[in-house]
This record gives sequence, structure tokens and C-alpha cells, in this order.
Amino acid sequence: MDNIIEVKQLTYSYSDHERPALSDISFTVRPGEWLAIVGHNGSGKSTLAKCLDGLLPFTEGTITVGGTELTEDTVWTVREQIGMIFQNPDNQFVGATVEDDVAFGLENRQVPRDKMIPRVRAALEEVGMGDFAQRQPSSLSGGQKQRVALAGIVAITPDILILDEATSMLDPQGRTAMLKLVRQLRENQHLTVISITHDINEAAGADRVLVIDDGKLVEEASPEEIFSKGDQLIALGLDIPFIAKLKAALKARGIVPPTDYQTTAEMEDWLWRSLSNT
Amino acid sequence: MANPALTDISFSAPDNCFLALIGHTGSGKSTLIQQINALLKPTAGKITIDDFTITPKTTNADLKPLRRHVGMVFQFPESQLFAETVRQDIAFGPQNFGMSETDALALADQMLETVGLKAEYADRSPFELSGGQMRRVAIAGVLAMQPQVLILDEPTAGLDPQGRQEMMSLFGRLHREQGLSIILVTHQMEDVAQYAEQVAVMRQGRLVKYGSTREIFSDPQWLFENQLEEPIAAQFAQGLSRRGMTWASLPLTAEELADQLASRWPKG
Amino acid sequence: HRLDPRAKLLLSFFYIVLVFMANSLWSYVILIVMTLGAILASKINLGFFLKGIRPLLWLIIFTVVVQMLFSPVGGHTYFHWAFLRVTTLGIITSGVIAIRFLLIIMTSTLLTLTTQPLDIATGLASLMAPLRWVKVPVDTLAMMLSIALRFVPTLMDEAVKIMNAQRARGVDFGEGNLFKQAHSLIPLMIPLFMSAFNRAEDLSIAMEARGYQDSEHRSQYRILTWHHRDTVTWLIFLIGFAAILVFRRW
Amino acid sequence: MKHDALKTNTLAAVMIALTVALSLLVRIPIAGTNGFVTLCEVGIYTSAILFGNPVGVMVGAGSGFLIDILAGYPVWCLFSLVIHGTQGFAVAYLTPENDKSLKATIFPLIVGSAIMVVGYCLATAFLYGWPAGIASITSNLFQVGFGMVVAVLLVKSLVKFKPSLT
Repeated sequence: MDNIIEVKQLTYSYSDHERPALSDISFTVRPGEWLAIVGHNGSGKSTLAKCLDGLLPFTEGTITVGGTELTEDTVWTVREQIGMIFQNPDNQFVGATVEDDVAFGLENRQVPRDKMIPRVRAALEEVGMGDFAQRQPSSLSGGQKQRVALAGIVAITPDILILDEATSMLDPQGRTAMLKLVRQLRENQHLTVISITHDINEAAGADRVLVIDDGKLVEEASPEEIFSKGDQLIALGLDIPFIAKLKAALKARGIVPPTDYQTTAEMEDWLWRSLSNT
Repeated sequence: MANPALTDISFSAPDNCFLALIGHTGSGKSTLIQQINALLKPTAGKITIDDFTITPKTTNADLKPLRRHVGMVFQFPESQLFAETVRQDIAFGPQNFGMSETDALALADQMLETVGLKAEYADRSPFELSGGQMRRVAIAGVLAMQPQVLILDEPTAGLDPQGRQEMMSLFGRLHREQGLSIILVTHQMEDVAQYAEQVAVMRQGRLVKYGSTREIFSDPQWLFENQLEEPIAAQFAQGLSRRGMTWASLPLTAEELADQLASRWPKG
Repeated sequence: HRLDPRAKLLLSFFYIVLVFMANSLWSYVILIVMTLGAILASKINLGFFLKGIRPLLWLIIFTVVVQMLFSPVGGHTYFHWAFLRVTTLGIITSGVIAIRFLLIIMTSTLLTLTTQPLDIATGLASLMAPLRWVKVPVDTLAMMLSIALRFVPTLMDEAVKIMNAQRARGVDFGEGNLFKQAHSLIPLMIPLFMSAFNRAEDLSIAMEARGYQDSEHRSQYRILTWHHRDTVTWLIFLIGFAAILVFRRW
Repeated sequence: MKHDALKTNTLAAVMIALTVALSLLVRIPIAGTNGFVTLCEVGIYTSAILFGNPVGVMVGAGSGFLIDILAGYPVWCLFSLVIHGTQGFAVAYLTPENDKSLKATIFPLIVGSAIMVVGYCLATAFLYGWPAGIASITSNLFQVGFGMVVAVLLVKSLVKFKPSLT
């Protein structure tokens, strides 16, 4: 099957900065894939996400989404296929109540009211917010607001979901719940997911990880390959996984652990074997 | 109010403590720390911090010295920046507490260094800095009041991992080297395991458990029942326990775990 | 009181005109009866209405006394000193003013207690719909009012948060003279404005990402329905209006 | 461009919300009277000076309208919509686009303030007779005076960081 997103030599500069925020970025995304984009704050990864949705007018390079090249004329066609969730739950909640907010995207697409009502209800049920339809945003937690944002996307049935640090302002419970929900939606709606994140659990769930540094694409690999980098990870904007920390701590004590990537279970096995091998 | 936000909370923390306050969103952590800074006054009960006492009858005039003594770093503290330059913003707090402008500005430069920002930032506008830098400036502004107790409400929220690590090691240093008492509100159990000496667990406006970090984390069953995560090192160690390994004490960090593993590592 | 907000808005506007038009004893009797009728229909405790009056009491007394003392000559003069006089006409005028105050406050309270602000805003937008023909972007304005209402609590929370942060840095809000207070507000207001600018920016990006192009080409999820009870209420008011016209002294 | 219209509208909406939030939250009593000063003017003047029209007129009209509805004076809301709308429009219209200094803004601010004071005086007199109208003048003078001082201080700091709408 063809790639759902193709980015070629994308370069973008903010008008008030000298250096480009993104330079010469090329990559592709397969339909149904979960792609994580990581990088430290200010690396340009959020700029990249906004470019994909035609929210920033890039001048160099091409972006093709679902076979349509993104231009000023096609931007609305491209946006039809993409649902996007941003970092701050408060600043993307438009509706006066939960149901109004879910309906917002449908209203923009001029869906008739009698078709909207069941779709809003179904979308809220899908994200487990069915009982909150009449609630006002000020009575919701950050995690609940992000779930409403997800419902707003479910309602418009896009092919692609972009999470722009969507979990970074949530507490651990909110974050876990949101990730679980995204996984479930991806299954049910056959979504392609692009998640821009610092969260190691979020990156671990991806099929592939892109690393952006200083506006450049510096690495493209599987999560396992990325996680095997140990100490360098922190410079890339990701936490060091516990196993890598443990290996480093053991090495400092003169114990040499295996160098290739290991899951928690593999590491446990190795330790147990080494210790009982007396 | 029908339901008190906090009910019947009693604890005492030693001098020079590093106390972590944990619990779910809405458990009353934020309300409790605002009591300690007297931004909220208790409806009943008493809070004593060094020589200061807060009761329901304490007046605002009595509170000002206390607010200098107990510095408060709110969540996303960069949203409190307002002055024209970084230096002026850091000097704002001390001047409100009666320090002369010259002294306050000199102190500001010193604090800028403490939080790890280059001196050249002093004359810039705080709004020209990156989010992480703005947060350091805000923290410098609180440190400039030279508090003895520092309250931190999720100080690493929204930072990237590198920023989080640097921020936490700054607090660790302030605690160790300058003897600052720290009260840290956090959801990050790894930070609790690595830095905190005491832990207070809040739930529905009540203090449900208070003890040393080791005591709190030594009861996995209780943590699970209260929907609190264990530090990953402890989880990992328990995986080995299930295979029959025993621990002198349950390791809470990768370093502690490595120590115990190394001590029994087969020689040769 | 589950009337359509449009009916309520129109009625209260109409009501002001009525209060202004009424100038005879009978017309006031009718107005008072209508107001009390509306209050009874709302089934709201009278105590709420008294609470609404209290803060304005001082202004009412001031107005009534001044009106009484400075009124033009007319009828019997009870008291006269320099240019101050209390006359029959003066007493009547000030009585009328006092009643106007009470009526308007009661109606205001009634409207506030029975209607959600969002409904009032939606109602207003819907009433302005004919202005579309003269190119007023009614739908855009309605959308903005709704967004503004949505952000009021968010910004209030944020204001309280920043205020606390600055209090912790030793700012005393609410102390000193007006100029001092103006000064102490700066550390609150600058961060609030900066944050509002950022929110506006984020919001416009989020709205665009969700397919918002302009307010004219959208369908509506939230709609208002005009019921029979709205018509009935209107009829009652129209009868009252006619009666006031009849009893008005020309 | 469409994009800019959306930016302008969201900015106006958020500034309305800010003005309303401040007016409901902060009420500074005027010593010696029963009245108090709200921060409504601060929001309107600052937005009008920084962003010109249409933001100025929208923030004036929108916040005037919503404050009355939320604070419990709905009967006043249409008067306020017109009076504060005109006030915001005047300040925005009279402020030069490239000069937000005190010198350039003081005249627009005085005109805007005069509109507000006279407007409310007339509206109050219309509803409650002329003594009430005159009584409104003192407290409204405090209100606009306070609003002007704070707005001037704010504009000085914010002018460098305001989002550009073009």
C-alpha cells in the first residue's frame, strides 16, 4: 500500500528567527503505522506537526497526505484527513459544554444537526465521557478535557491522528488513560498515529521513532534501537529507560551487562542466571 | 463550604527535611501547601513553622515575614514573570520584603547563577526566553527572598527529560549544600525515591500516611490499594524476589539496586 | 421559567420601554402586577430579590431624596428653604423613581436567576440575525461571545493563581490608596495579558486544525426553540402594554 | 486573509473573557463612598490601544454586555454594549497605529472616558431620573481614571510582546 504521508525536503523558518526551525526533513508514514517523533524542547518537532496539518506556511519542500499534495488550495482537503490534539487542554476546548465541543468539528463540516446528535453521542461513549455531555469545561480535569478532544476527533473520523505533546500536561493517571484510549481508537478506527512526545512509554508503543534535533532529522529507528542508546537519550529529549540506568550503574560497579537492547524480563533473566550461577 | 478541603491533618517534619507530598489530583496537596505558606488560613487547627504560628486568627500583617521565610514555587511558575528584565523580576520579591534596590539587584545576579543561567540573561526580557529558562528565572525569584523552607508544586511539569533532571538536581543541591528544607509536591515516584527523605500521602483531603521514604515504599500492597505507583527499581527488585531473591532492604533506585546486586555478585 | 432566551431578552428590553412609558397611577399598578406575576411564575424565593436590592439601597435613597428636594414647583408645597422645596409633585416623582428602581432590579434578578449567560448570548445573536442582510457578521459575533464565556472561568482561575504567586512574593493586593493599588496590579495584569495572548494564539491554531473556516458556513448543534409558552407570555405582555398606553396621560 | 481574521477574532474573544474575568474578580472600593472601581476599563483600553479596531470595539461591546449579564444587571446589558462599544471604538480609532506612547494615547483615553461617563449618566438619567444620573458621574470618574492609569502602565510593558495581527 502507498504511504499515507510523504514529506520531502521540508524546510520552515519563522519570520523572526534567523535559523530555520526545520531544515531539509524527509520521511514517510505507512497507513496504520504509529510513528513517534521525539526531540528536546525547542527542537522543532511541534513545528513539524503544524506543517503536516497546513497550519504553518512552509515554503520549501513538499508534503503529501493521502495522495494529495499540500498547497494553499488543498489545505482543507488535507485537514479533513487529520485530527490533531495539542498540548494545553484548556486552549483547544472551544465549546461551551462537552457536547458542544465535540460538535464543533462537525459544525465546521456543515453536518446537518440530526446527523450530528448521534455522532456526538457515539464519540463521547467511545472515549468514556458519555455521562459528561452537559458539563462545562471548567468542571473537568485536564485528562478529561483531552478525552473530549479525542471525542471531537472520533466524531469527524479522520485517517490520521497527530498528538502534539498531548499528554505532557497530564498527571500519570491521565496520561496512562489517554494512551490506552489512543491505542484502542487506533484499533477500532484504523488510525495512523503520529505522536510527538517526551514520554518514554508513549515512544515505546510506537512502530518507529524519528528523532529531531535542532530542526534536523537526525535518526530514524525502531524504539528498541533508540532505547539502546542509554545515556545519549536524554540529549535527544527522552528519559533513560530504567534498564539502561541499571546497566550503567552495574558497569560503574565493575559488572559488565550485555550491550544489546533488553526488555525488563530479559534483564531479569540475565541477572537471575548470573547470580544463581555460583 | 459543605465539605472541608482538608480534614484533620497532623504531622511534623524535622528541620532541614526533604518532604515529598504525593497523592492524586484533587487529593488536597495544593490546598495543604497553600496553608503552609498561609495563602489560605486554616478554619481550625494550628501550623507552626520555626518561630511562626498560623491559626485561624492570624492577621495578614503577621503573615508577611512568614511568606519570606517559606518560599513558594507554584505550578508553571513562569506565568508569574512580569518585569522588564530578568534581573528586575528576580529582585522583585526581596524588594517587597524591604531589601534595598541595589542589594536586591546584586542578589538577583547571584541567584541567576544559582539556577544555572548565564549572566548575560540578566538584562533580557523574561518573555524572550524559552519556557525552561523562564521557569529558572521564576525559581530564582523565589530563592532571592532567601527562604528557609522551599515549597515546590510539581516543579518539573511540562519540561523535557533533560530539563527535569537538571531542575531536580538543582533542588537536591540546594537542600544538601544550603540546608534548605524542601516540600515537594509531585507525581514522579522516581524523584520521590531519589530525593525525598520523608513522604506524606494525601487522599481526599486527609493525610493517610506519613513516614520515611523507605517506610512508604516498603508496602507494595498498600501502594497498590491506594493506586500509587512504585518506583521502577522496586518493581524490578520484586520481580527478582518472586524468583527467590531476598533483599537487605527493598531498593528504590537503580543505584541502590546495583549496590545490592554487586555485593552478592559471584567473584571472578 | 423555561422560556426561550430570545423571548426573555426581548421582553426585558420591552420592559424598559414600558417602565419609561408608564406615567400614571394605573399604568404602574399594571406594571407591578405584571412583574409580581412573572416572579410568582418563576417560583423563586422573594429573599433573592431583596438581596438584589440591598447593594443599591444607598443610590435609591440618594436619588429619591434629591428628586424630592429639587423637584419643580407643583401642587402643595410642604417645606421650602432657599431653593429646596418638598412639593406634592416632588413626592410623587420620587415615589415613581423608587418604584422604577425596584421594578428594574427585580426584573434583572429574575432574568439572571432563570437564564444561563450562554443562552442570553445565543438569544442575542439569534435576535440580531436580520442584521446579516446589512453585512454584520452575526454568526462570528455569536461564536466570539460563546468563546469569551467559555474562557471567563479559565482566566479567573488563572488570575487567582497569579495573584497567589505574587502574594507569596510579598505583594499586598487591596491595600493602600487607589494609585498604590493600580501599581500593585501590574505584576498581576502583565502575566495575565501575556497568557491571554498565548491562549488566543493556541486557540486560533486549534480551531483551524478542527476545520473552522468562518462562522457563516457552519451547521448548528445548539439551537433555540420557540414554544407556545413563549407566545402566551408575549400575549400577556402585549395586553399589559396596551393597557399602559390606555392609562397613559398624554 | 482568512487566517488573520480568525486570529483577530480569537484574540478579541479572549480579551473579552479577560476583561470580564477581571471585572468580576477584582473590585476595589473607593474610600468614603459605597461605590467601587472595576477593571473593565483596563481591559478595554489596553486592548483598544494595543490592537486598534476591530478588536477595540469588540472588546468594549462584548465585555460591557457580558459583565452586566454575569454580574446580575441584565437590564443594563444593551446600554453597556453601546456605551462600552463606542468607548472601545473611540480609543482604538484615535490611537495611532505606530505610536503607543503616553503622549499619543492620552487624548484617545480622555475621549473614551468622557464617552463612558456621559453615556452612563444619560442612561441612568433615562431609567431613574437625573439625580441618579448625576450621582453616577463621581464613581464613573474614579473608574475611568483608574482604568487609564493601569492601562497606560500595561501598554508600556506589553507593546513589545503583543501578537501581530497582520
